[in-house]
Amino acid sequence: MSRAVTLAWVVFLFTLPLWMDNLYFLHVLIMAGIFIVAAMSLNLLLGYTGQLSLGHVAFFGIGAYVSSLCSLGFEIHVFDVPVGLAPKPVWLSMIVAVVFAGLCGWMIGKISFKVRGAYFVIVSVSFAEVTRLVALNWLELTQGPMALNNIPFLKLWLPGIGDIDVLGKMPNYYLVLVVAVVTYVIIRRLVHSRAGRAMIALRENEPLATSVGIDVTRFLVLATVVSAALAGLAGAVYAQYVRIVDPDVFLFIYTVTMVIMVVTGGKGTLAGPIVGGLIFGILPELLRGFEVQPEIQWVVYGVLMILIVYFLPEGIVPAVRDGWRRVGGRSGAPPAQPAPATPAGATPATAEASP
Amino acid sequence: MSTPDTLPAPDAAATPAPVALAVAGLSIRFGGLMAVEDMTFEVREGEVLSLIGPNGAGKTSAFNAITGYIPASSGSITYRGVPLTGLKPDQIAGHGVVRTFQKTSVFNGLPVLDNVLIGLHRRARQHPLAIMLGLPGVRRDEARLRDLAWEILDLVSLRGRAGEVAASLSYGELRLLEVAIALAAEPTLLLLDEPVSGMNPAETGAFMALIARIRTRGTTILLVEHDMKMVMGVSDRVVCLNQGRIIADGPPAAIQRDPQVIRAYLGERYVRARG
Amino acid sequence: MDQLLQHALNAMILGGTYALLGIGLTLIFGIMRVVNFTHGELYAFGAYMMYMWVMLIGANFVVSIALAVALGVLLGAGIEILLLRRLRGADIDTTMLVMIGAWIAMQNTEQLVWSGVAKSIDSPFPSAPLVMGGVSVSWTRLFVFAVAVMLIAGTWVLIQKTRLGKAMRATFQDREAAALMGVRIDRVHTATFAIGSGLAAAAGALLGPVFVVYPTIGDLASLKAFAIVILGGLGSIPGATIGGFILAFMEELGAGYVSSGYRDAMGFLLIIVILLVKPTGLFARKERIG
Amino acid sequence: MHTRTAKLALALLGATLLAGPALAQETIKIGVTQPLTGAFAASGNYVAQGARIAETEINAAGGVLGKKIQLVVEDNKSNPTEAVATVEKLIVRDKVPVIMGAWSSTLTLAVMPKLQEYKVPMVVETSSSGKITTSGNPYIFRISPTSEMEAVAFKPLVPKLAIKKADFLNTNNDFGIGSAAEYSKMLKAQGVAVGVMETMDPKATDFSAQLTRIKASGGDTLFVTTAVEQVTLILKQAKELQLNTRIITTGGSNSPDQLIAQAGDAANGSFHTVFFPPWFPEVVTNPEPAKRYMDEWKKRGHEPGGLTEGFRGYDGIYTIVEAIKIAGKAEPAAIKDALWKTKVKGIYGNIAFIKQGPAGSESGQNIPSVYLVKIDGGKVVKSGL
Repeated sequence: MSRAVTLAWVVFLFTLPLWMDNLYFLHVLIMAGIFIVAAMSLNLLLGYTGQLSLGHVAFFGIGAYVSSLCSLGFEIHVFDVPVGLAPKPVWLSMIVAVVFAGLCGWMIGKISFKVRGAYFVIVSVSFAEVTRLVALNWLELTQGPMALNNIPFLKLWLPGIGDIDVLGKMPNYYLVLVVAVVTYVIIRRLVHSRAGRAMIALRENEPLATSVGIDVTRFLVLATVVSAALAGLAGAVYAQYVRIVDPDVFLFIYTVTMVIMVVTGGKGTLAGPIVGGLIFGILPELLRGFEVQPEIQWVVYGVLMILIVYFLPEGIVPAVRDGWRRVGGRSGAPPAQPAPATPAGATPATAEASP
Repeated sequence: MSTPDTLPAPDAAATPAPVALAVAGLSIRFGGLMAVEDMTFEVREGEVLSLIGPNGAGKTSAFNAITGYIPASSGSITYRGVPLTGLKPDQIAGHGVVRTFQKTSVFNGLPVLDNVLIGLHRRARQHPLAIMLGLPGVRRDEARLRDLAWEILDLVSLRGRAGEVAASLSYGELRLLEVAIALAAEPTLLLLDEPVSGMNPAETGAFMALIARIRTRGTTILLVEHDMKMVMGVSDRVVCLNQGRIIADGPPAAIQRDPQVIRAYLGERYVRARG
Repeated sequence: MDQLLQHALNAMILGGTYALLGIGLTLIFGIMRVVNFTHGELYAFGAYMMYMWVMLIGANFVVSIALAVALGVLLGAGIEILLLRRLRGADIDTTMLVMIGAWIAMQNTEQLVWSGVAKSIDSPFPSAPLVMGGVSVSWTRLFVFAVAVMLIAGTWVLIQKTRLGKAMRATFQDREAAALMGVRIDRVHTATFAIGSGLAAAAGALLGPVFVVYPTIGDLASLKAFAIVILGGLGSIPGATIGGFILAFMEELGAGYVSSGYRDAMGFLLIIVILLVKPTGLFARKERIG
Repeated sequence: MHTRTAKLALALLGATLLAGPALAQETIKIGVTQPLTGAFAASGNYVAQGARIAETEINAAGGVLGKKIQLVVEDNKSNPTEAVATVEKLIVRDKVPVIMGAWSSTLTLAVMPKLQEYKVPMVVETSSSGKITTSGNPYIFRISPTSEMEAVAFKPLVPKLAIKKADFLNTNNDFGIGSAAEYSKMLKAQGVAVGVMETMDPKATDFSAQLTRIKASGGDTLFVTTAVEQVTLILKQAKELQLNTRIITTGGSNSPDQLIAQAGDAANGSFHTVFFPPWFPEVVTNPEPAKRYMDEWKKRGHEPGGLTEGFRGYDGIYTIVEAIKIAGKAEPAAIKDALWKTKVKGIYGNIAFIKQGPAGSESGQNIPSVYLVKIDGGKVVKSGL
């Protein structure tokens, strides 16, 4: 049953551009899809390991910049010695971007898990801000506020189809869809494995986790690396789609957008970021019909976020699932995935405090 | 039931087995407070050794130092010839030394089966890249782990609750689950910190039977416990601590008769436990 | 030499307001363990209130500052009672998410009310600066510095000498023990958040006339306040004060002699380095507040 | 994915699809992308206000091709990526056949590839970077002057002002860097020494470090290129630091009235290049539209300081509507061709486009007038040069 619906859902998504001629809506879906990939990657850290990383946009932006710079080529001067890179094919640039973002994740993970809690949050925010300021000020490399423009688009060769220019809405839609499915599968596999269980264990009860031989740092770093690499992938896809990147891609507000998507949908659930991403990716377009100013939209988001923490602390997905189980849709069967009954770190005190 | 352990279960602790864990001159200081002072004892392969002593005697501190949760101020801790001092808890677990906690500690939000699967961490053979690529070896390994998990749940009689969220278990069941998680980590030395405190007599009885089953697997057990019926019932040897120092060391029968132990600690409590 | 002196003077004056921001946040963070993302919005709120009173209503400059601070205190108390009280005892992530929500809502409300166009606030002081040899400083900035120093001193006295301050210090040390001793934790928390917010609003009200006011000024203010708190150590008022000045000096000298573009990066680099080298901050005495 | 989740998401998607496109309208839509928020918000809003005045006037006069025009104004938030998004929206969602925008050079440069992708022409009302019309984008028609034109127009004033050593302070974007490059080139050719060239982030508000260095450089003239928000702060902070050099702002987005209002006597003695001097409208080529625009601006209660900026939007819309009239239909290709033939008696002067850039894919460039004014005693006066 569940499998059939998933299949129908996938078929629906894959055939959508064939019968949907509203290009703008496709554009909205592409952007939502890119953010969903980023949100899924954040969920690995935020939802599964329970580390509130508020610098996640740094990896997204690094992915976008590295991929753009590789595909555009650049020349910089290190102590007056020119160092340059000739333009590389976009597919290669995107791979470089993923690897580079992963490396940054490894580095940040290695150094920043020395501190936890509030301090970790602040380190992660600071890291994102530093990357933004570098992108803003290293004019020679990044063009600063002038942005990297005219970023080449992806050219692919597919068996049976031949060469494809990933330009315009339809090819990009499929690119994003494939990337999203791949991301989903990778995270799903990870979560249902030894590594994912170790991450969840750290979130649920760190002393107990270490007592059975789980190496805290190793799995936090692993989560950060995978999460950063996937966010970098989202950034690279983003760059080749919008074909312009400027330092504002590192703005804190984008991290917040991802966090809202994850928290609303349900952190630590596989479907949470997708549901959250669809809601917050498409909602603005629905609200547009009512001539709502963007500021009001954001005020609504902010209030919504507070309300969700109070009344739906687990997010929509677990709430819907529990509601379903309660009315008897399913009884007895354990959840197919190790989804937490409480959000990361939520102590019973939270539940008591919620009205 | 197959166990990977090769050591035979000792029949009565009469035959001297080789030393498994050696604690020598262990001292633990918190600021100005001496929690443990110059503690020396040994645990032999395959035996059940109980640490007893009044509250604040330093039992849990010793536990924490052995398993790497707090640093020892001085002294040495050696397991099967490997010095454990300075190692992190997960590394110590890697040497087969696994503990439970005094305050009930499970993965509350997760199903019982998943709790045990997490405990099986050390037995899993899955490389991160293989996981993400979805290699068949990972799937086979997962199936193997699930079989192991069911086996352990059978051992602690929690098979029927496998799908329940841990938080919904009864107190006695939670304490069994804790042991199941620890057992999953394949200990050769299992440290149990007051496992039956708060249990009713029937639950305690069941737990004593469980310990008997565990030791047939060849697992050495170091027990901290207040319940004297349990201590006297399952231990091969008892070490009594008072104010951070060892005041007696011997088989249960001898400890029961030791005047120092009776005076310092045991007398009144033991009488009550019997009554 | 004049150039260095001028940079140093600029840093001194900026440092005073940074210290205000930092002290406000260190109290909240230290006593309540709330990572307060609305801190910068209170800074912006103070600046906009200043704009409203001075430019729209035409109130006296000094009175306007007092009004802006008072309104900041009220708003802070309101946020605490409305949003945080019911989350008492919740973990740090939960309160942080609520504060992020509040931050977004507040910033966009500001944008809605005041539009995205930057506002400037007139100062009543003569625009001719005070010249001392090769260096000069405007009267407005001198005034700002003086008020900042007064507010810092006032906060110090409040924490050290009053009953409320004693209760705050007790709560910082050990919340349970303080509650057992009869300290009303709810009140302490409300007061702490209100005072911290008032100080942030004061910083905004003081710097508003020096720079310009626009809806997102709070973002950098928040982040800089975090840098100062980490620099000075949790809950330490002298630490936050010194931290504020250190940050200002680093920014000013970095901008003057390295590159003005990386001015704002100084704080973040500082955070990262300090947390890696000495996570408790430079001046932390974990056991006490004050 | 879970069944419920999937259903929920499907329902959401369905709802969005049903929301559907708006009904076809009997108006001709003209897209406008301007920075209504962010670093350039003041200028962007003025341009949009000027455009609205033109919209009202044109519709009052019966519109064009028998239809009313309708401006679709999108906020590009002073950010290049957002600017691209607004153009995407305007073309794909609102199906506008022509666009006016995007104020800052960086924003304009950012959207140019999109224009080429969708083959939609854009009238550029403010941007000054030379790159815009020389990069071979045939969909660009610029009515504002380039930095180079401005620098050339300024050349005769160099000896009159007796500039010996000049310093620069400009935003680190295409507008600022382009302007500083053109002016310094021109000045060097005139034998003027160039001291320090300082840059700033378009969002920065504290320039004490840069100004302290400029003071140490000891030039007699400081050329400042940025939008009015930063100019205000720079004038104030320069005064605080006793920086006594002559300050000249370039780029025409300096709104001298606003400077007087917000910087007070710190603005006295500064020079400003503007492309429309509302203080002496009699000097412009076409005083009639200038007067009409100024009257309406006043009537609507807009900021007087915005007059030097708002006319750009006013002229831009008139230029577009004239092109639509010549094209005879509101279609991108026809409008693009018509723009080459368009002649408008505007406030910028007699607007017409000459070809710039690589042969075969030239962009259109207008040649407007440049004025230099001075603020003296709290009033804007002719520079007297």
